[in-house]
Amino acid sequence: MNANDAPANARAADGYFLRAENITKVYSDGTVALREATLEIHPREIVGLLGENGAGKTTLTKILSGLLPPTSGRVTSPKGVVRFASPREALDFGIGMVHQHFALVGTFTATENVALSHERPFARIRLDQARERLEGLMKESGLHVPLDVPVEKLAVGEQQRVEILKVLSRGVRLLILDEPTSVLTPLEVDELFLLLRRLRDAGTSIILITHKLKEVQSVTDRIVVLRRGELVGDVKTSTATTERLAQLMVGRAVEGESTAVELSAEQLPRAGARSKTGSSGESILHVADLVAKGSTGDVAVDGLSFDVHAGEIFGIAGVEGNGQSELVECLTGLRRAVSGIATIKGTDILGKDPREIYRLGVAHIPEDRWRLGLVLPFTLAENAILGVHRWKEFRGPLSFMRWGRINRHVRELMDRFEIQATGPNAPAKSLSGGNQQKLIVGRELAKNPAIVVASQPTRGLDIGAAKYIRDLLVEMRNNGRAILLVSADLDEVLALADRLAIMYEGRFMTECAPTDLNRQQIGMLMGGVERKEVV
Amino acid sequence: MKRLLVVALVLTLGLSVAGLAAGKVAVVLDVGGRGDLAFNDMGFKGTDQAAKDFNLQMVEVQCATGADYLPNMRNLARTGEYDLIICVGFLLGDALAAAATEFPNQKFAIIDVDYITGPNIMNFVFRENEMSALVGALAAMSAAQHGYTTAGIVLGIEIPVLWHFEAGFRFGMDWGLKAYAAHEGTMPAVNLLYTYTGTFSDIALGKAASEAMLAQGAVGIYNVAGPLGVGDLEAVTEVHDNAGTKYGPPYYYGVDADQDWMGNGMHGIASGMKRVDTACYMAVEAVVNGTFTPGVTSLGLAEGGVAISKVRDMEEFIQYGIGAGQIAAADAPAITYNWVQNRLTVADWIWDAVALLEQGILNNSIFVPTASTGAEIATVRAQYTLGAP
Amino acid sequence: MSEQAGPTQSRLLRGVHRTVTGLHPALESMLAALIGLLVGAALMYMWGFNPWKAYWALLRGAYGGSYEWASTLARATPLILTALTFSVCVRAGMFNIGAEGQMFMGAMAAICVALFKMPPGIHLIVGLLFALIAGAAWSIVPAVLKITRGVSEVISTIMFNWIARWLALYIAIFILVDPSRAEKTLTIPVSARFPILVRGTDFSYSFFLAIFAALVLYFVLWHTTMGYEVRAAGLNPTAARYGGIRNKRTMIVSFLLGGITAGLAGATVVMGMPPSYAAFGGGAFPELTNIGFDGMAVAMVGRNHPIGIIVASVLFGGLNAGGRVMQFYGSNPVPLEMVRIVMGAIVLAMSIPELIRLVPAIKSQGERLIATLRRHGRPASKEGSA
Amino acid sequence: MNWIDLVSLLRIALHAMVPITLTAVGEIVGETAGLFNIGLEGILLISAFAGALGAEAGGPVVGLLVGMGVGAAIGLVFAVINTYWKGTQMITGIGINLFAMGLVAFGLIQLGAPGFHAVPRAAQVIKWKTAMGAMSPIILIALAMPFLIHWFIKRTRAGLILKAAGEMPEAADVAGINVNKVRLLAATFGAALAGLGGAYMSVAWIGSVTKDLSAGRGFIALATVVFSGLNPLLALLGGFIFGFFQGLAEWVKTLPSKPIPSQFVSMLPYIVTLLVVSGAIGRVRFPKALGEPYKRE
Repeated sequence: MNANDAPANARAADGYFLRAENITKVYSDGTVALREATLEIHPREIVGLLGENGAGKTTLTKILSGLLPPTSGRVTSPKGVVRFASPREALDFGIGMVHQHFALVGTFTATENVALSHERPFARIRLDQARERLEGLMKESGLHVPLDVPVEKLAVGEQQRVEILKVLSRGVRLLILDEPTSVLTPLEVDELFLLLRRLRDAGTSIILITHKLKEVQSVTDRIVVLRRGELVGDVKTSTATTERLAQLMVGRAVEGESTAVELSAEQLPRAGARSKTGSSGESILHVADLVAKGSTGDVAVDGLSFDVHAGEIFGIAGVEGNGQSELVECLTGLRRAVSGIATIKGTDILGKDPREIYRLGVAHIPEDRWRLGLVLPFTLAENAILGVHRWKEFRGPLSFMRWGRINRHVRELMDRFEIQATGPNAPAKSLSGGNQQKLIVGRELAKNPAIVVASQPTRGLDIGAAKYIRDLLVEMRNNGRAILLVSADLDEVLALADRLAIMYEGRFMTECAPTDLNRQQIGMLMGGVERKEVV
Repeated sequence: MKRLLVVALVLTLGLSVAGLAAGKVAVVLDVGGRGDLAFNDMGFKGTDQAAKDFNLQMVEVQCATGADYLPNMRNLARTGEYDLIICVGFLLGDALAAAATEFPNQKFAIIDVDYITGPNIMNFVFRENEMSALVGALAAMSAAQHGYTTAGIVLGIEIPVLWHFEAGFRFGMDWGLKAYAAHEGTMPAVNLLYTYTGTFSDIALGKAASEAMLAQGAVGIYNVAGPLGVGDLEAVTEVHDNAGTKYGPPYYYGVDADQDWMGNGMHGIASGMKRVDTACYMAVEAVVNGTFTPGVTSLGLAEGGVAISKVRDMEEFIQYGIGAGQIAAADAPAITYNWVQNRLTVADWIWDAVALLEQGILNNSIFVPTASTGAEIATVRAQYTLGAP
Repeated sequence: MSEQAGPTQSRLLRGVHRTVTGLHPALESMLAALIGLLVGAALMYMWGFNPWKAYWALLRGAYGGSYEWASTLARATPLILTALTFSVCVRAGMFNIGAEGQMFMGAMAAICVALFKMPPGIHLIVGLLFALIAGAAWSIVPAVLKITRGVSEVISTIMFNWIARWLALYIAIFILVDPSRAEKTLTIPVSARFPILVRGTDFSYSFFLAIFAALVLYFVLWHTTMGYEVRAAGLNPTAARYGGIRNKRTMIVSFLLGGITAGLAGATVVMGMPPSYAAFGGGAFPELTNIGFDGMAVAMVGRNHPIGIIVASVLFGGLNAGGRVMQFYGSNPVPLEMVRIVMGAIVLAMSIPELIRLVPAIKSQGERLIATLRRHGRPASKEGSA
Repeated sequence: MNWIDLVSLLRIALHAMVPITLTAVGEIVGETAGLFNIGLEGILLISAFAGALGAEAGGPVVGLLVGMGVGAAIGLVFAVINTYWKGTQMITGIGINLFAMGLVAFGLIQLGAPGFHAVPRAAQVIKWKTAMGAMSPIILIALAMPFLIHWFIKRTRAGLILKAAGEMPEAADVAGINVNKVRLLAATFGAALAGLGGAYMSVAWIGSVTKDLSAGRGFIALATVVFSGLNPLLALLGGFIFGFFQGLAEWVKTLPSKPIPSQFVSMLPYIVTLLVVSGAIGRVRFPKALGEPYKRE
């Protein structure tokens, strides 16, 4: 451990709130998520918990909030050792956590969701009382949500507020937020940070989990960095530099990048950068007046029109949940459009099923690789042919599978896309997230597609794997493919796209070159501010 | 020395004969198994009784599915230890035919089957139509006596054996109504309600069917579906309990065994007995006495193979029920008393008329039709419509 | 030190883990069987029977010799087929409880060949075709109801079992009835029967049909694109849809395959089981009843894998065949019903995943304790090194 | 059929409704919490058997209580396997059914009268005398229970917790609710109701136990649950519909004129159930986590 990063426990003497000592967590599958992590939380402070995916941030907070037991190590308070057998005990102690996936019952209203976490199971529900309390709390905290609508009908930002209200209503003294900003617009992020500061000043401790350096620097008092399950840094925010934090977090210099972890348009390698021919290529994907409904029946895609040309990356940025998923699903045959036109090289694709659309030269990197992209219990080989399993190459007479050729193909994929696995017969679930994504990307790119629809292609990947996949997309673009890139990561879109659109509530707020707008303007557009007001 | 040896030898032989059972009999039951208080239990009862009387060891073999029939017979016959294997039920017929050919030295007997020929098989069939006619006559006349408009039979699955019952009952009702008309001067209108529930095991259906019939004014329910009778009797008892009546209609008519003792003898007025036990006993007896005669034995009223229950049957079955732990010995007098009281609710001349019919059948002056095929039962139904359009 | 030991050790552990997980399914099935037998033994003991004698009789009656093996395999034959029905639908992600009804329909269709005269062999094949078509047709309705109306296949197949029972009763009593013996249907003519393989037993060539069906299904599921699609849709329907697989089609395919095997199961009973070669409407089909349900148990113990099913069917066939012997063995023989208790207990045990972990649970608790103790000792040395 | 016949038919239907409704309502409680128990058939059978024994030992009330207790005990086994041991609910249920079939048949043999056991009149629940015919008081329980459960699920905090455990166990867990415990209680309670239904069959309805007493009623109850969409009041209706059509089928079959073969009449309740289920399914929404064991990791 480096002396510079020694715990900044200046206030250690004057009473901490909670201390995690030498926490180790080994999951039942053998994954070591945490190694001997020690962390102290003081009253009235916002601690940023920084780290890459899989660094152990969530595991640590789950242990603190009673959701998981540590394999070894202990949690203490000034009064002695505390053990939480369940989240309830942690709540009773004053620790509440807002998860990345909200712990809300979708069919319940906000009031019911809040009422759920209160005492006396066999009492009549006094929703009126719960409501009263909630209204008081809303006034106090400045958080406002509709109380009588099932929360699954609320926007994501609102759901998060319900979640925070729920925890606050229990009177917590330590609030843990797991990646709270990933689903918010920049404006909503500002509001959230304001709230956090207010709560801190009122006496609450806060742990903020994030991997975004700028956020963590703007709001926290102290930053704790985790890497691969180990606590590698504990620094005061005021003394930490971005470079230092990034280095702690990554532990190595990312190839092609100097120090920064966050991508920005300036920092992305320009090698073979924007193709000058880009937008002059032929239109591969043509979309006009496309309307589609979301799962809840609301209009999710509201009359979109755009073209994606050969040799360009068309990026769609925006906060998640603004219709991007539905758009991609329409274009890949997973969802029926209500109206509009979508063609690939002139062939109508609306109403066709995925198999027919793939035949037109579409590759699809789905946003959710566990739900959509892979059949986890299947082997690497079985997953590598998902979607192309009916190709003549892999399918013999009587529809017999040509395992020999399939395995050869898989080995090629493994070589070409650097997929680390024991062999073609390794179950896909045994692969790491990065390798799983490489498998998907490799499989899709091997289709030799005319257009790649890539949805959140680097989400949840470590920096190395993310960069690898971004490079692949650029390479495909340079080879004359059309690429539709949908990403909630604004930096990624800014860095890769030749043209971009900002999506908000099913519409494009603007369609422009990445250099036309600055980040603040884009942020406002993502938050629904009209372009004419922005520019 | 030599004499001593002989004595010892004789002693050992004698001892072994006395100590061990002289032989073994097996009874193979069909998938219905024991506990129907009727057919299968009767098969068990008769064999059990014979085994006790002749000092034999008895083995009971159940079949979980139809696939077990033949293997069970083979398993038993292969041991060569059994003096007789009794197969209870027509479902075992094909299996027995095969087993009897494979094991020509093994003696078999089968109930309700008349088509298996072979030197080692006794077939027993019953003329169920004969005693069913008596029950039918009783039901029709007592319905007329008490002003009821219908009489009901709840049958199991539509099979030839059950057609015998139905045909006999139809004839009996018709005969009874005519007898009533002859006695009282007016022709009563008593219709027949009958149903094939399609099950021998869902007693709730038996109850539902009986309830439907009772609601339509049935004077009683004749159970021709083994275990379903439990549901029939429950329905009858419920009507009495609800009306606060003790004896009288509606009645329950038992089947195969004398089931009159069931429900404390309150409502079971008479049973159409099919003495499967007698047949089994006869078979064992024949083997023990060395009078085993292959072929078909048809048992009717004349042979005592079927009968309508009488006092001595009641006594026999109460004793058997006590032995099997189904009746508490202390209850026996009350059961008999109830039964007698219940029987008194039917006019004496009706009992006499039933006896007359029995006599007529016995001396062949009255012929009871039967039915073994779909066409035959259709003919009987057309002849004795009993209210059907 | 631990730095060096770590990777080697974990690689070794992983290797061991892989071997164990490879054997896991088989081991767990065996453990479940053992638990079932123990539960049965406990109950027998409770009721005053001698479990050892009973199981000894059962074991001898099931596997004691060639006659016993033949009886066991004969009993296993239809179970293999109905187990395949259940398992192929589970592989597609659905619970098809309808093997019973589909089997009834298959049996009725097979009996239809008694109406025709044909050369031997062809006659048999025609009967099998009838049966598999009827089984498939009966299974297609629940599949269609699921696709078009969203009706849970669990519910619809249960309802269809009942409807099939009544329909089969009607057919057996009024349409295909043997005019001379109304309690049973027409008898399958010799030309359409499976010949007996071992004289003096029920073991007929229909066993090979069952084995053949299991092998075919194995190849279909693991070596054809159709099977690949079925399995993908069963494991992850969303991913399957993404992969261009039409889930409705895989549902239909799996129900069809299931219906075919169930129909064949019905056919093996009426065409391959001596001596009747007919169905007994008069006894509500004692020869067919429960084969569909018992097949589900076989499928579970066989881990829904065709080869596993063949092995499991030997266990269940043996339980049934041995149970016959058990009930007349000794002076206080155990009734046949015990077999079903044992089967139920086996299936109950099978429903516990990672069953095998329950056994060493105590051991692992102990290990965890030791590990915790060791770790608590470690920080001291760390401080020392720093 | 005149109106007196109709009243009699209604009486038959009400009695037939009881085990189905009680079992279905119990299953609704379990399914609301996320556990799908296909072993209801077995629970009905075993509790009918145990209830009969209990009634003979201690009177009808004891019989009903023993039935409930045995039902609850099986529910507990089911629940333990499927909460703490993360079992496969469908398979556990099938195992329960198989086990029950064997155990009851075996138990009846051990009682000395294989296949059948009558419950003495004195040990049976006394039926009320009405102009309609004898009525079992348990009908009232079956009529009241759905309303009670409906109120419980809709209006109490425990109901809220129950729904949360089935819809989003993660949320319940975070809210400090022990999901496994809730599910355990729900499944045990649900099975206890099925146990009451089973004991009703032997102690208050038919007055005896056979090895095939349940005769598929557990499965009908499952179909009723699907039809109800987890609404106890609709389960009451569903149970009545099945009871009515089964009674009607038996009634029609007794009539002297038989225009339709009885086998087709017997299909009626199943076809009606199937039709109702396929007609009603559009608006049914089941808990998201139904059938899924809850795992924290």
